[in-house]
Amino acid sequence: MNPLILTILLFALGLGTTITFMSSHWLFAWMGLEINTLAIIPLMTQHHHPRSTEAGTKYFLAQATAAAMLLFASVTNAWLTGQWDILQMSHPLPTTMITLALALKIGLAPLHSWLPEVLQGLDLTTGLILSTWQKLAPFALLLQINPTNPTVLIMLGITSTLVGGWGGLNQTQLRKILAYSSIAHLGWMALILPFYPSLTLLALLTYLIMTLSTFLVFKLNKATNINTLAISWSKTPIITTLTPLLLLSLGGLPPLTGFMPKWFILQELTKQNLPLLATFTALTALLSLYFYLRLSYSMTLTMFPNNLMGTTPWRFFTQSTSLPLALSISMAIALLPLAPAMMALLTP
Amino acid sequence: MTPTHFAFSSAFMLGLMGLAFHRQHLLSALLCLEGMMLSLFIALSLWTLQLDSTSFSASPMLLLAFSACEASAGLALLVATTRTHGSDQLQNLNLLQC
Amino acid sequence: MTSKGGQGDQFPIPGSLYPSETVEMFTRLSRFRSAFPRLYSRQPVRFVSQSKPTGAAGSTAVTELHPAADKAGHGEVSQYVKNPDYHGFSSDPVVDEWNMRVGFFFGISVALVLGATFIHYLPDHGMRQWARREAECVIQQREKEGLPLIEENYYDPSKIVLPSARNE
Amino acid sequence: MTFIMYLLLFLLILGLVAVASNPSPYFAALGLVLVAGMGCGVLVSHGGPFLSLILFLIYLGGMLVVFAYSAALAAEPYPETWGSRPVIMSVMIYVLGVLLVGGIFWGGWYESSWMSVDELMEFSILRGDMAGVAMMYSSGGLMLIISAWVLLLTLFVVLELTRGLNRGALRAV
Amino acid sequence: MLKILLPTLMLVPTIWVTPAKWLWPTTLAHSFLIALTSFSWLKNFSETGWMSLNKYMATDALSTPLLVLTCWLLPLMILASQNHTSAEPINRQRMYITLLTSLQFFLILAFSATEIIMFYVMFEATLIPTLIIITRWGNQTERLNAGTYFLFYTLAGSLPLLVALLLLQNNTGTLSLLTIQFSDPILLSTYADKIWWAGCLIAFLVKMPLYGVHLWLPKAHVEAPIAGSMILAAVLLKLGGYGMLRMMTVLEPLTKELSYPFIILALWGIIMTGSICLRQTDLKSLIAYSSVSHMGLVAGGILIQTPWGFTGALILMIAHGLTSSALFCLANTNYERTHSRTMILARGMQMVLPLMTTWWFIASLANLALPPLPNLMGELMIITSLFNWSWWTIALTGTGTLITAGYSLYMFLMTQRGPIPLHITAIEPSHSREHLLIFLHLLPLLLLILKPELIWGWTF
Amino acid sequence: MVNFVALAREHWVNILVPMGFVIGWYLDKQQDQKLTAFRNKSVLYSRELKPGEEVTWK
Repeated sequence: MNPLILTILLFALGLGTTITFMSSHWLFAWMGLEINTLAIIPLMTQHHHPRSTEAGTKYFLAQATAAAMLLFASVTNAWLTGQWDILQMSHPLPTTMITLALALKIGLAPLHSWLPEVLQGLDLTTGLILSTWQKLAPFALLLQINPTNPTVLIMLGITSTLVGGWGGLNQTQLRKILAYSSIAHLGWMALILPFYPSLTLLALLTYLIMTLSTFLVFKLNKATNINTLAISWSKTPIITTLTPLLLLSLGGLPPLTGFMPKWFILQELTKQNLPLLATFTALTALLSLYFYLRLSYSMTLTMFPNNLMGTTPWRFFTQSTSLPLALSISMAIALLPLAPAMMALLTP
Repeated sequence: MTPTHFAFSSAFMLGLMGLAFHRQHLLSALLCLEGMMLSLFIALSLWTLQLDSTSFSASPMLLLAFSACEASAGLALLVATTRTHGSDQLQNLNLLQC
Repeated sequence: MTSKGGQGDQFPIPGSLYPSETVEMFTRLSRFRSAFPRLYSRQPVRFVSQSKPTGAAGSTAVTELHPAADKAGHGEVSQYVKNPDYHGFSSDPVVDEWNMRVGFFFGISVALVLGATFIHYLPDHGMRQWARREAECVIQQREKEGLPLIEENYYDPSKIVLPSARNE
Repeated sequence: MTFIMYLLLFLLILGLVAVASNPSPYFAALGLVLVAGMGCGVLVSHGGPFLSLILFLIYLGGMLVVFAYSAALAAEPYPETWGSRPVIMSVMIYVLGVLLVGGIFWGGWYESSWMSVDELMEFSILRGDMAGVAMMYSSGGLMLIISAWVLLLTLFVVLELTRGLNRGALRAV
Repeated sequence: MLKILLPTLMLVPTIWVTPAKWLWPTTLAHSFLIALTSFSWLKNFSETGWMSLNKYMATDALSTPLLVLTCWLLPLMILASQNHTSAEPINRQRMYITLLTSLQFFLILAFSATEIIMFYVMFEATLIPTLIIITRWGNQTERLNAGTYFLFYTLAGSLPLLVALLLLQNNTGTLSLLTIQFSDPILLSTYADKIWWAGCLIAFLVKMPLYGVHLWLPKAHVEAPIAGSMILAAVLLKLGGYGMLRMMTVLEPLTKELSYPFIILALWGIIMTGSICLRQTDLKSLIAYSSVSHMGLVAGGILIQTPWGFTGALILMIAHGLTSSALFCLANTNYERTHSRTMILARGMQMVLPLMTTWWFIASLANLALPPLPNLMGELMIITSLFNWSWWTIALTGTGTLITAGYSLYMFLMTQRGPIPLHITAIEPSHSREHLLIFLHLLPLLLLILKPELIWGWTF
Repeated sequence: MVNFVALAREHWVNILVPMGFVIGWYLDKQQDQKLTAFRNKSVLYSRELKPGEEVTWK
């Protein structure tokens, strides 16, 4: 791709999210989302491979539908209450519709089916953008509407954690696994959204960090399925050693960063007198943990029949800069002791 | 709920259902999407006209501009998928299924 | 169903260089071949004291999952042949000796002996003996004086200085 | 007037039914033309001739032509018309569904809602929607810039998407 | 507190910068020094029971013995795993010792936490190093299965615990171990409270493990490398017992009735797992099941909630920690020579390794609780308190003791006596390292006879 | 002398763990002072300071 066009597209990608962040008017927010969608499609299909084109088409259909639904909901809101302001949503019907539209946009179950397929068709860089940056704008909107009735979000959240855990169990493709992991994490965020939006932000932040480092690791290893992971230790031994920790952090095992949002979310849910929901959600996390564990098994914890000094296919001398990787991995593993600071940062 | 409100709401919903349930041609999906955008355009214009709001009457045109962009991007994707998959049948887009 | 990243990750099969009739055979052979570099590259590192490398090579190929098993027993030369004073620590006699000394010194002389001494001469654990002795003395004294064994005011109330209202 | 409005709205919905019932795109595009035409009518009768004109010129004249052209390229030997069985089934279902929902909401309708609000300005030349367009050009600077930027972006997007000389020409299937 | 914790942390850089040649002696020496320093915790003369306080950590009479046991286990693990890792690249050896050290670090934090949530976090934190040790350094491919079982049994038990703890925090406003026993007793009457009670205990009962949820333990023990088996048997199981002892004060009024099924299950488990041991062919599996049996006794002693029960549980935990760890080491010495855990394939060891037989003898006797040993003291205290609760328990505990004696002798006779099979005639003599290792297990056990108040716990 | 330098180069790492002990001991001490500082303030424990004695909570 021409670097000039790439620059323009990346700029538009940033612009779209920024517009959505800035806007207080639904039309303007919708415009930001549209710009975002338009800008990422050429990035997705830049290889003109059948798979990437297909992913682009599916993504386009899902996002355009979601955006149209969003706008329809806000028009309905305008017809019903005469209000275009994002923060002043009062009627339950448009609020619910907007919630559903945004759920479709970020891929919350049961509106999730596009996400694994689309992510599977992308290269890892675009996949990284899709599963991190593209979530920001919809979440900015989700955080601003305050739904009067938490049921929709709770149902979406529970279904997502369940589907995200369940769907990833049978996968061998890393990007699909990451997509399901994304669904599960988004479920946690949606679950806590009606009760404590700051925790949604916290969960989003930690999810972004962890996903960033996971994608960077896979990119470094050029790995897109589990089998490729199995020989990654002959390429970058240290990263391979750290990756199980990273994956278990995604799974939310205690001393790692991924435990922090889960802990706080469970605490808030018990505070809201929903211990059964909290227990159920906590147990669904085990489902996702299983496939993370499987990844770590094949990546690090089993010795592939291949020796370090023996038939190493090749050695990577990484040309890429490893500073982001180092930073994000260390953040994704060891941020738990900083939990109070992060909460202080994110609580308004 | 006024008849106009009902009309564009049901028009939008029909477009959405057509998009969701019938998946044969990519072009049909795009047409349904266009139908949705059209009903949105009508809705927005009618809202503006009924309130006689001057400052809002620009919004349908912005909407139209964006929906034109969307339509052209959709058609470009149609071209791209037709090139790679051989036809615009949506059931051909099955390379990424589980 | 499909993988995108399949290309390029395949290990190049050396058999494919040969004419097509023999390709299949050589592909099959190449699976064995991939084991060989592993074997001879491993020799200088691990089997220093080994006298029969070929026999050991066969066993490593089979027991890939037991690296430790290659080392001792099963037709291999034991460490004792090279170093009769083998202590089980290291194949290098000097390190072995030192390691043994360190282990015994720190384990027994320092940790056990010093530790046991320390624990033995600890001040009364949990003040239990003191409490016992104290209680017996107090009881004897009170019995001698004819007082009841315990009084209502265990502490003398006049000795307890309560904070006055001014300090509150 | 009321009758015409009902007719327009009914045809609007019917056109969407025609699109959504998934005939071959050839006919769906026709349905969309119907919808756009009815939309123009509705807008005019609500007192928005300028927006109606925009819809007619830009949407019908610009975009739908492209769509119709694309639909015409998709030459099927046996296209599904509204007469074929699955399509007529879905048409029935959709119409029934619309009637059902309409029946539910029937009660609260009132006739006067047809009249456009600015009845007295019916013959005025300076209409609200035109003034709004003028405002868009005079004071809606950021919006204009963004819209223009999006159109430019779309140009790049389309070029980038349809690039790829090694994939051959557009195929006629 | 920090004077142990910081050296443990500094052990990690030491491991990575030591010259490869001196890696094992250096870590061994330093870990012994740390263990020696940890004896200073045994100096206990505080009136409140809490010692070496700082903001997050403290020790009291209950946690001190377990802490010292943890610190003592690290050098022993280093000593034990020296042989089987020696074929690996040096960096993997370093990684291995680092994992063991991190395990000690987490365990110290877990046992000395003053906040139940901190205990919980560290309780879970020990899972990761243990998982890696089991699945990375285990021997068979079944180790992956074992790792999965290990992780998922524990987590499925402990995630409800987290929610239960958070509920407790909502109700009482604190989770500090220093003050929670002084907080107002919670009114517990509804069904939800009973579920909460179960949620508070099940995590620990899985970790103990209670009979019925014990399936992960034999797998993990059998598949783990020697250091993993040692730390698992010696300390990690005791996390469950420790947690239960701590939680019992909070759960007060409900435990009286609700604990019946668990006590019965624990006692029944003693007999069942003992019987499994009697027909076991796999040496490590036998020792693992014997652990389950002993832990059933500990669980019974804790659930009965008498001072004697608590004390007996603590004594038995410490004694069993040393004993079973020693037994695993002995099993490993056999395994390293015969490459088989099957007892029938490695009989008659007395003929070839006579001195080892002495160690086997002492360890077996310790396992079956020979009179002066602390094992007996613990078992007797628990059995007595159970008997005081209900006379019928003596049938179960008595049979259990009998079976314990039976399988301990069975294990000893199977491995040591009888004719020596022909295929293991060319066996290596035992190393000084192994003698040292077993000696360092058994001597503390013997010395504890002389000063048992160190492991008596709270109640005296 | 050279021998000593070589020895130091090879075994300097042994200083790390004792260093950790010393630092930990020092920090423990600090912590103790901090946690017992209340004694000087509380009415129950307070007493006349001896001449030259310092309060710990300064």
